[in-house]
Parts: sequence; structure tokens; C-alpha cells
Amino acid sequence: MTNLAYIIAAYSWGIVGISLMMYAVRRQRLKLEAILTHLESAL
Amino acid sequence: MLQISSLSFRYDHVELFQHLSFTVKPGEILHLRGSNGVGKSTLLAILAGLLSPSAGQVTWGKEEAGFPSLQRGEFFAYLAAEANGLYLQLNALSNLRFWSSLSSEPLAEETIRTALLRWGLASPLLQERLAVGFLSTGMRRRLALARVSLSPAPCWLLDEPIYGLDTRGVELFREALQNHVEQGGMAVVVSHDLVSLAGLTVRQYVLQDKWR
Amino acid sequence: MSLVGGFIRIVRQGFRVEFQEKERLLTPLFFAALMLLLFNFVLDEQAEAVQVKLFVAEIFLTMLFALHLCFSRIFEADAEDRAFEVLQTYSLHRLAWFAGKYCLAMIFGLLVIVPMILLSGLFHGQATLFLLYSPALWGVVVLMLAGLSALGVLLAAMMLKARGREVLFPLLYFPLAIPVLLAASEAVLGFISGSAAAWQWLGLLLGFDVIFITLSAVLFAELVGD
Amino acid sequence: MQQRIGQGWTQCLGLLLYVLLLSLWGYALIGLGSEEHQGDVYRIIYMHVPAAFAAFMCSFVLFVASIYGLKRNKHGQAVLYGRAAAEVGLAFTLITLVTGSIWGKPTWGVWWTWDGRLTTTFILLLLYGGYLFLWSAVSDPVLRTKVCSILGLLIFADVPIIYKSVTWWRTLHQPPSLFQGGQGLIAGEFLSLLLGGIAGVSLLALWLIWQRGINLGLQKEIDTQLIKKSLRY
Repeated sequence: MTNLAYIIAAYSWGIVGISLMMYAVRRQRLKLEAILTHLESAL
Repeated sequence: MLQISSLSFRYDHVELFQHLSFTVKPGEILHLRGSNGVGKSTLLAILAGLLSPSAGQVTWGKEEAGFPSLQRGEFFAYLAAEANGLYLQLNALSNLRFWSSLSSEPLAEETIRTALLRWGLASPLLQERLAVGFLSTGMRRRLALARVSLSPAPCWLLDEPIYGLDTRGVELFREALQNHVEQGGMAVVVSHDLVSLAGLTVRQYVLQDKWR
Repeated sequence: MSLVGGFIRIVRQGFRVEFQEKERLLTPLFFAALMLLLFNFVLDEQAEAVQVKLFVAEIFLTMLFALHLCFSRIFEADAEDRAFEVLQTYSLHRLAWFAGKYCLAMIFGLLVIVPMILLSGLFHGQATLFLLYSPALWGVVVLMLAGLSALGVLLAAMMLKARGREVLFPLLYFPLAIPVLLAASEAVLGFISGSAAAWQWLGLLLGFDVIFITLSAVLFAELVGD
Repeated sequence: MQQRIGQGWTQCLGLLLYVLLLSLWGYALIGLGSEEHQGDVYRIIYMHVPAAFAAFMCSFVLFVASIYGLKRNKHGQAVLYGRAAAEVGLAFTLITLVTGSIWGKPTWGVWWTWDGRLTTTFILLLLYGGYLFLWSAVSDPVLRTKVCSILGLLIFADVPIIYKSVTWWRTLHQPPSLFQGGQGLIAGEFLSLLLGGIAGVSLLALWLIWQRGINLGLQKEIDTQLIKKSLRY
């Protein structure tokens, strides 16, 4: 395992992790907003 | 004297009740009415100090009625709906002894035994031999009511007091409540069973159902 | 209700409830003896020096596990018929309540730990006999118990109404107790080998005790007082 | 309620931080010259150290949220930020541990060393997990707010003690690992890049906690609306 492979492995873990979190928060926000507007319009 | 001014409670976001105001004077029994889930038990829990309201004030024990300013625990005696607050491994006598020792002036052994007699827990087997865990629900409820009746607290907070009691038990309860009120005590009772307060001078207070 | 009055009543009630079933008191001790047995099976006869190190490691690990059983049972009797809630409606001083339960945890803890350590000394025989007489060992054990009891009582009260608290209690108690385990075993080993670091570890143990006893008292009052 | 819906600028802020960080890491990977005796593998520090810092910063955010969570009949939003901090903190401890062990293999030849910092991060991971388990084990929201806030305070009080005990324990048994030794070589350009990385990741972590907290608030609001609707009929 050359140094390059270690670097790529470490960075990919970090970047994928952070991107996943950002994506998940964003997607959840959209889902929740949709439900809320639906609920408020139905009241 | 117990005074509640614009009390409201919010359970997470759901407002259970808002701006409740009423007073209870010595010698008065307040019968809390209202359909299920309207917040009667929550109100009692707030008065007893188990929950804190989201707004409003509870004041008690003003001097004019001859009650010196008492701590919350010394003013209220609380009985929960579906639990008696007893130590199930200990016998009836030591249960009452423990609870009475916690109030300001611990009672003499004699008064505790007479209370047990009054509540129909006379037999020595029942009093000392048997752990409370072996008693029937009715017997345990009587023991819990005996605990409340022994407490010097002027205001009783009773949630479904006659739960599990037989006719004799209900009579005993009414007698105890009657002479508690006659001695200048007061009580806030939640009970769907009208029999429990039959024949007592009672003031109704209906909790509005906020939603329907 | 005075502070001391409340304290005495809580302690007395704790004894009354605990001594109702004498054998229940011994369960943590039997658990500790079982653990010692398992340790000795796995780590059989060793050289002299290693024997001492094993002895120290064994007693502190067994102590941590056995105490976890004592602490998670501290409020059991109160929770059964929700006597805990009724206690909250009495004008019982919060600090007296915590101090009472803390004292009970210490006493029942000692009832388990002292026989366990003697038993472990027996298992390890001659090599560790001197340790049983050294005040360093007993001092560190008491300090460790003092810190863990505060943490144990607070966590037990917190999890009274939590689902699956038998699993949850160790999950929170052990990570938080790691510094105590480290400090205690390193301190004793340090005292035996006479190294100066032992006092450093003792300082850490004392620091943990002071912080967690005050913090637990304050947060317990916050938990029950409303 | 309208103001809480994700307005443009909050989302852009997040994206901006994200892009800034990517460019910083890009520069760290390509721009910087390789260092003499360690070759290129030291570059992992720009991912490992900021992630570790963010993980510990989350315990501070959890501490502050728990203080507010304990205040009487608080609206309950504060403790949601506490839970968000525990979740984000858990993620960052994972990243720290993985990048730490990947960094350890070429440097010391082992995937895991009982280095003081790594071990403390591992315990912090368990504490965050414990917080989330406690959160799901208590159903009554009022009690849950109080109990979880208390645990938040306990965690914050214990982390420094854990760190001290673990680092002492490590230095007693092994000469300070190269990692501490390596600290000396960070200077000038390397240092400023590292500090930039730490600031970037910490701000991003705060942004994640803030957004996740809002999401939890929205979720709670939806549940309440549903309860209110069901009570009505």
C-alpha cells in the first residue's frame, strides 16, 4: 500500500462522510418542508 | 388558601390547558371534571410539584386562613391515580411510619395504629406480618388513603381516590374527607365516579376541552 | 424537614428495604466471586511480579462490574409503586435525599468490595498478602468507591423511567468511569513500586471524586426538584 | 414558521463552507511540497486533526445546549441542538478514528495505537452513542429533555479527565509517539493551512448541527400538528 493509497483512503473517508451528512441534512429539510406545507394547507 | 392564576401547560407543543384561574378556600372540596385527556391529572401533578407549568402561578398557604407559609411539600398531600407510592416489600405499619416520619411532626405509634383501624386494616397479620405487595389493590388503596389522611398537609390532591375500593372503602373515604374538610382542610379531587363525593358539599370545576 | 432529618430517614428506609431479603444483598458479592474465578481460570499461575499486577487489575475490574449491580438497584424499591414520585411531592430536602442514597451506595458497595478483595488475596496467595495490609490499597479503593457511587446514584435516578435500563446503565456508566479505573490501578501499582507518578494518579482520582460528587448532587437536585 | 423554512442564504453558507474546505484540501494534497522523512503521508493530518477538533467541539456545543435545556420550561429547542451536536460529534469521531488509523499504518506500522488522543476520541464516540441511546430510551419528552441535558453535562465534565488519564497512562508505557514529535515540524505555511482546516471543519460542523437542529424542530412541529389534527376529530 503506497503512501498515495493511504492518503486517498483517508481523504475519501473524510470527504464522503462530510458530503453524506450535508446531503442527508438537505434532503431531510426538503422532505420536512413538504410535509409541513401540506399539513398547513390541509388545515 | 390555594390560589391558581392563569396557569397553562404545554406538553411539547400541544397546549393542554391555558389561563386556568381558581381558588380553593379552607373547608372546600373542588371536584375537577372534564373528559379524558383534558389534563386533569396533569393539573394535579403541577400542583403537587411533579411538573412545572409553562405559564402562570400557584400560590398557597396565605396567613389569613391561619396557615403559616408552608413549603409546597408541607401544604399538599398527593395521591396518584394508578400508583399508591408504597414500598411493596415492607409491611403496612412501617410504610405509614416512614411516610409520617417525613412530614414535619412525626406521629406517635398510636395514631398510626388507629388510622390503620379506621381504614379497616385492623388485623395484626395485615399490619405487620404481610408485605404490602401481597395485599389486594383495594387494601393498598386504603393504605395509600391512610397515608394521605395521616399527613398534616392542609390540601389533599386526590387523583381517582376510590380506584379499587369496595362500598365499605368508599364510605371510609367519604368520612375521612368529610372530617378533613371540617377541620379546615381542603381538597382537589379528580374522579369520574360521582359516588365518591355523594353527600359532600362540593364545588364543581369543569376543565374546558380546548379542541372539541 | 431538616437536612439531617431527611438524610437519616432515607438511609434508614434504604436499610429497611434492603434487609428485607437478606440474600438479595449477597447477589453482587456472588457475582464478584464468580468474576474472580473466571479471571483466575484464564490468567493462571504467573511469576511473582506479574501476580501482583494481575491482583490489582482483577480487583479493580471486578469492583467496577460488581458496583454496577449495586448502583442500578439503588432506586428499585422506590420505583416499584412509584414511591419515588410521592417522595418528590414531600418537602424532603433534595441534598438530603441524594446524600442518603449516596451513603447507602457506599455502604452496600463496601459490603461487596471488602470480601471480594480478601477473596482475591486468598486466590493469589503469598505474593499479594502484603498488599492486603497496605493502607495505599484500601485508601485508593475507598476513593474509587466515593467517586463511582456519586456517578452511580445519579445515573440510576436518571434512568428510572428509561426503557431497557439494565442495558443502558452499563453503557453510560463504564465509559464515564474509565478515568477512575485507570487512576486507581495505576496509583496502587505506583505506590507498590514507589514511583512518584502514584501521587499524580491519586490527584487525578481525587479530582474526579470532587468534581463528580458535587456535580451529581447538583444535577440530582435538578432532576427531582421541579 | 415561515422564517424557519430553509431560506437561500443558510443553504448557500453551507455550500460555501463545503467548497472552501474542498479547495483547502485540494491545495494540501497537490500544492504543498512533500515533507522530507515522512513523504506525502503527513498530508492526512489536514483531514485528521480538523475532524478531531470538530469532534471535541461538538461536546462543547452539547454542553451549552444542555445548560439551556435544563432551564425551567424552556421551549425545548435547545436540547434538540444538543442531540444534533451528539449526532454530528459521533460522525466526526468516526472520521477522526478512521483517518487516524489510516495515518498510523505507514507512520508506525500499526493500524491502531493507544495514543492518548485517539483513545479519548474512541471513548467520546461511546459517550455520544450513549447519549443517543438514552434519548431513544426515555419516551416522555419533558423527562427526556432533563435527563439528556444532565448527561450532556456529565460528558463535558468527564472528557478532560478522560483525556488526562489516558494520555498519562500512555506516556507511562510508551515514549511520546512520533505524532507529538511531529508537532514541531508544523510551521509556516503548513501551520496556517492546518489552522484553516480546523476553522473550516469546525464551522461546517456548527452549520450541520444548526441545520440538523432545525430539522428536529420541524419534525417535532409536524408531530404536534398531527396530534392536534387527531384530537380535533
